[in-house]
Amino acid sequence: MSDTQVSRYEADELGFFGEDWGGRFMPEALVAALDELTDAWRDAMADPEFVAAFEKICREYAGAPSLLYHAERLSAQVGARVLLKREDLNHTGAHKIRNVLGQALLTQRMGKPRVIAETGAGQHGVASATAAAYFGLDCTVYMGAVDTRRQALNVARMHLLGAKVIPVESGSATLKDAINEALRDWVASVDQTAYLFGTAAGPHPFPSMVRDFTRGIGDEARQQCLDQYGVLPDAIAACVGGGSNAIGLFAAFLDDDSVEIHGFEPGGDGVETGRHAATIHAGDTGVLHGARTYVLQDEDGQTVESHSISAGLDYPGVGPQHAHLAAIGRATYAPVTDAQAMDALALLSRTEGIIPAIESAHAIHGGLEVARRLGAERGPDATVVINLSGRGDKDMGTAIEWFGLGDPDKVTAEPVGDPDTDPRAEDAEA
Amino acid sequence: MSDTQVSRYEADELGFFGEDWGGRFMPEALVAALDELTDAWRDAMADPEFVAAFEKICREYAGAPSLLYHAERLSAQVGARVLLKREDLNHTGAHKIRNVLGQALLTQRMGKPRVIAETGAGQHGVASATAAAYFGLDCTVYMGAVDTRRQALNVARMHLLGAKVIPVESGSATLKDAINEALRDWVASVDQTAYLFGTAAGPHPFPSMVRDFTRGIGDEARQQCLDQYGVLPDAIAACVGGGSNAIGLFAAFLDDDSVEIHGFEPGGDGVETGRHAATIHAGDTGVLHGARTYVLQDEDGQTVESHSISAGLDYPGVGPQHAHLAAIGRATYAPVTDAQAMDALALLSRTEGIIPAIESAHAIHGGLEVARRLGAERGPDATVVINLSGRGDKDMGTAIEWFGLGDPDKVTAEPVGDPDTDPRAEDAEA
Amino acid sequence: MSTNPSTSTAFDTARAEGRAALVGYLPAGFPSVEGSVEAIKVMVDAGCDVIEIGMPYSDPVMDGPTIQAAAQQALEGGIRTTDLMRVVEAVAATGAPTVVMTYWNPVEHYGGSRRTGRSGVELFAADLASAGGAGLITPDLTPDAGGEWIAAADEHDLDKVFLVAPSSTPERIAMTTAACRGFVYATAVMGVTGARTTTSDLAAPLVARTRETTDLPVGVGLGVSNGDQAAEIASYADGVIVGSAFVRALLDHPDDLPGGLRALRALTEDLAAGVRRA
Amino acid sequence: MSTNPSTSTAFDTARAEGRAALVGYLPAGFPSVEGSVEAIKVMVDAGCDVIEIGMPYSDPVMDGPTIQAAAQQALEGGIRTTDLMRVVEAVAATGAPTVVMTYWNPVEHYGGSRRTGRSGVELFAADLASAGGAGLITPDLTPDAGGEWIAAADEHDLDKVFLVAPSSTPERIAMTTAACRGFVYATAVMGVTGARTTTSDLAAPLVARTRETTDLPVGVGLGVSNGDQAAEIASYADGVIVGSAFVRALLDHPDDLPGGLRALRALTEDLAAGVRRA
Ligand SMILES: Cc1ncc(COP(=O)(O)O)c(C=O)c1O
Ligand SMILES: Cc1ncc(COP(=O)(O)O)c(C=O)c1O
Repeated sequence: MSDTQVSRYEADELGFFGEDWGGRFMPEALVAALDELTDAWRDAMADPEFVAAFEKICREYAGAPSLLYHAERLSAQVGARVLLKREDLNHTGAHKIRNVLGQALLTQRMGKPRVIAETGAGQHGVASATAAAYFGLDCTVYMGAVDTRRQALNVARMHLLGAKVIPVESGSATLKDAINEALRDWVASVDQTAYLFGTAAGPHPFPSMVRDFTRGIGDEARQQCLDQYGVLPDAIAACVGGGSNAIGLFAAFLDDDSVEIHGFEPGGDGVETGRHAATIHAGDTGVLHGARTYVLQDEDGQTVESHSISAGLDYPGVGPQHAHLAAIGRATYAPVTDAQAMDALALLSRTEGIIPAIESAHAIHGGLEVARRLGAERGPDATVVINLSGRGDKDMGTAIEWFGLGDPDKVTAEPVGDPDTDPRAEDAEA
Repeated sequence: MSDTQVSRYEADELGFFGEDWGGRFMPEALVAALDELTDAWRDAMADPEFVAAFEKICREYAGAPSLLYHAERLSAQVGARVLLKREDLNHTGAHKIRNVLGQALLTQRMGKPRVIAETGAGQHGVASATAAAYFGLDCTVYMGAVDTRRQALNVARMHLLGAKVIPVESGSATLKDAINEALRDWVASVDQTAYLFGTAAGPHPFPSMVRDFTRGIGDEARQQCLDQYGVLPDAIAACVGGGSNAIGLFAAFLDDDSVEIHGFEPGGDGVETGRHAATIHAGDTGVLHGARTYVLQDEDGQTVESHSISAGLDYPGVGPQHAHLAAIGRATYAPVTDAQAMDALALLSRTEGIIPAIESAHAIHGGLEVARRLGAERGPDATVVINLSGRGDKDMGTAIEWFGLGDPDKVTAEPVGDPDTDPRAEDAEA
Repeated sequence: MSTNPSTSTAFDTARAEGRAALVGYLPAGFPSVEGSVEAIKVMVDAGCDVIEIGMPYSDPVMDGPTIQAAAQQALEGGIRTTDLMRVVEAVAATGAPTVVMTYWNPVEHYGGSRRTGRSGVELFAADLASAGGAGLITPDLTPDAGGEWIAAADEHDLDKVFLVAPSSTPERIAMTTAACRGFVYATAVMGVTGARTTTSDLAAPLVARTRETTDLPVGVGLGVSNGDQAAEIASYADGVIVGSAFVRALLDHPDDLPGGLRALRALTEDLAAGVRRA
Repeated sequence: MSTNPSTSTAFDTARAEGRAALVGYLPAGFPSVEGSVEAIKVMVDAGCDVIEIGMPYSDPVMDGPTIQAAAQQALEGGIRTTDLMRVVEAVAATGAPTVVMTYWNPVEHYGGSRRTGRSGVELFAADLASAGGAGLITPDLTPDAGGEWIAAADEHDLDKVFLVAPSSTPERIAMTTAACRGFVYATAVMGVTGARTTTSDLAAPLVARTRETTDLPVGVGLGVSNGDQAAEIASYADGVIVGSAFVRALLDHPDDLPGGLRALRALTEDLAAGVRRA
């Protein structure tokens, strides 16, 4: 991290990637706070002590470096070497812990006693509450009231971790309303408060800062791949919601021109149905939550609702650096439907004994397609690194519904969700 | 593991620890299978290739060595150095993965294509299904029908992982009935089938074999403590259900006479109420599931129901090596009540940002008591290693009920379960 | 090139009368498109010197719950940006200088997809000017990110009202006021919109710091809900900006527009008296 | 020193008649303590040569669902080990050699806590002998783990019936039969108790292997449900052991003991004819 170089992939002083993407479309009242944060972040990243402290926490508390795991049975199936970056083994079960530990450490360095965060399904809220508990910071999490009801387990987790959870009743009472409410809190409390943003989106410096805190994913994977196999991967793949796990993986490989970079967006019911969250693939340029990027919006620029089976990908915007990478062709972004993702979830579970987060299952599906193609082109040594951004425990409710397990009184004696067939075609009672 | 020595703590040829504990009280029909297993296990443990393969899987798939984490805020609170062995960061979230990977690897070595397992709340079933998926083995899990209904999420996990789950309707339709049913399956299918037993109990060789597969916990912790602090711990602590995580920790320290060894048993509502599962502390000697050990039983030797808030500790028997260690005074076993464990769960969550399994919370409570005493006696360098055997995600439903979170429609804006007060005394709506 | 009066003319008039200007805000389409026109006409009639018409937006990070509720009602009623232009046209026809206040994306996206290559900003400026609008308040666009808007506004002779805040550095205040036309919008509290019972003691120093950098009039928002507060602000500012209190007057009379309009008129008169009392 | 007849006497009698012995099993306390006595008396009366009385146990790893259901019913009815002794006494009084079949823990724990230092095993043997019991079948105790029991049984002149299985090695069969008294119990299928429609082809070779090591009679369980199967087994074994089928006869007549007893009698007669048909 300390040797991050300013490259053509870095944002400029105003936070624009490639002049067009990102920036800071924010109320003047927050500019001082964002400037202060920008300075603190720049300063911290240039301070070997901070970088060392961050790396130490990641290592001793969060479990970094996460394993780069050779999925041998999957590899055999697709005819290429499939390596999974096991972020699911991190403390709290996803890549997100890296980001919040970085931001909380920075908060401590800035001398602020309080953090706030927005959360959708609750993953980032739980991660923020965890980091706040770790650093002894006061923590308030904004969460749409609809989500607090849907995700009572995560609310309970945050409460146990000592955080306040404020149900947001305004708007659609979901993630974007929680973001709005958190920003409002921040405007009124910047002196004492840091806003732990949950993904590599939002106004400058968040997209760059979050990337810096998650780029351990890619830095580790790149080194592990070289150490273990003596080569760089032919391709890397990640799912893209706001884009933090993806940019965390991608960052280390941007200058490696031989490495294909693939982001997989939530295709929901299929992009053609309009019920999806494939922002880059099917969205339009616009400004959302402080950055110019791709946005799902109507003709008037009003944000429209996104749809994905995966709560963590269900966001109508995307981090601006991804918009830039897509625009210049350095990375490609393609949609993966709900059905494809759930098939991949069943496949990975049954083949490797790893139940991935549904978010990550999007990357598994897309990454395996890439692996199949590269294996055919280059042979079985073709190497694809897929970011397994999180574990699937949180998604079992959805899996039960999807695979038709249904009534727990009628448990079946047979496995379900055979990856070789359409899982929904099967009778759960079979 | 390869340098496990035959010591006075090892079982004899018939599987007895200290002549009295353990053994093999099993139908003759299973003796050949148990003998075969004993031979295969002895042979495997003496084979450097097997040991290396096991260590490789633990390292590359399960995430071993798990961290030995210095909990600084807890340490400050109790006045001694508290080190947590982070088995919660293992793949599938508990120490149990070590055991099933070891047994599944042995199954593969024995050329059997099928494994069976019993499970209570589902943790060992999920672990077994995981190991079976990893090794491509056929897997059938027996689970009490009452439990399949209570633990539909874990049933779904097993199904996703490709296992069959057979609800057992007989008896009380819970864990012990599942064990009975699995043993019956095994009697009828030994040629093709290995029985992956879930804890360090049961007939010889299971108590010794499971210990060998979990003793990485202690071997790692001992080395990590020496490497990181230059000393052996003053005390070690673990929770004791069947005893696999505890014996896995203890094994490495048995010959270190300076190291106090503490097992914490589920005290339920309090041993004096009779509603508990503190088998060693309050049970009586007897034979259960093939071994002579401490058993919760009535005057006629009929097993009585155990009670614990923690499903994983809710077992009326205990591994025979623990009975032996207790009998000779090498280890002490004390009960921790439901309330004490839940307080410890809240305390660890809030203080370190780690939500432990309720099982492990028993060890946290007990271990902190030991740390407080040793800190007072020997000063703040007194070192206590507590095994954090698993993560608490699976226990959020119980935590919600316990701390009175109740109706998700009425989420509170305040944290709950303040560890400084009786959590149940608080109003969740406050 | 628009020939619409700049809002500064209204401030000049007020200044000539030895008082502060009253600036009133209401979202377009609330309680309906026609209702908002009617309501704003009442506000003009009862003493507002300058009108801000809000464009409801799906993600209003700066709005408090009152204004957000109104905007959401308007969105649910199907308000479109073209409706905004109709409201502007109707209000501007009264002669009161009329500015639009909007989050940035609807402007950038005006007229449809940017992927087509057209600039929404230029088109928005043109349509706003021809509707009779005086200019634009941009709560989430600062001058350093506002190059395209500044160019379009200059092209169409529109007011550019940027915000200053208590947390703004002197450099930023200078940079911001240098880019403003019409007036400068001083956000008086570190927080969101919403009626408060006492005004902020951050406001007066902010106005003073702003005046050091510009001769433009300085309007002060947020949080004014009655004539006394208006009088207090009028003692040091050139304009008193009121929004949530007007919205509340209408929200308090659901399904009773006449009642809402009566309350609105009474409130406007109280505030107008306030700005004259200082 | 007990003076109760060893089960071997019944096998001797049968052998003298040129047939196999019929060994019948029922759990004590099923359907009630009195009911089990009545039922077993019917079995003796209708042709059982040897009686096995099961002690219901909370964790019956060897039992199939039929016997487990009966045992559970007995446990729910409150059966105690002292009741078992009462049943033994009543059955032994008929003159039929009567053995107990029980999992090990109730024996080891007989008479209360071992923490008191008393040996439950010794006490159990003494009480069994004085109740007229002939001995004990121990499904989960093998001779190599049975030292204490062997000593107590020898002390009280009781039969020690250990099990051999198709998977047993020759060495283990020899070791087991050497420790047996009364008869040897050959478990005929690799599996659990429960009536089956055809008998196992594992049984005959097991009996042959067992006979190579001992002169004791060899009884064959499990899975016999009718006279034809009994006849088949009787063609190569010294005794035919029947359990689940008897239990099922009673289970099939819930709350109708007379009906159950009639069925039991008919089944016993069919089986008794079977062992005479070989
Ligand atoms: C496991 C996991 N992966 C991915 C995401 C998507 O976020 P991002 O695109 O910022 O990585 C989430 C968000 O909740 C997540 O939980
Ligand atoms: C996390 C955890 N710890 C401990 C236990 C108790 O088992 P044992 O005593 O065998 O370690 C369990 C059992 O489910 C468990 O899940």
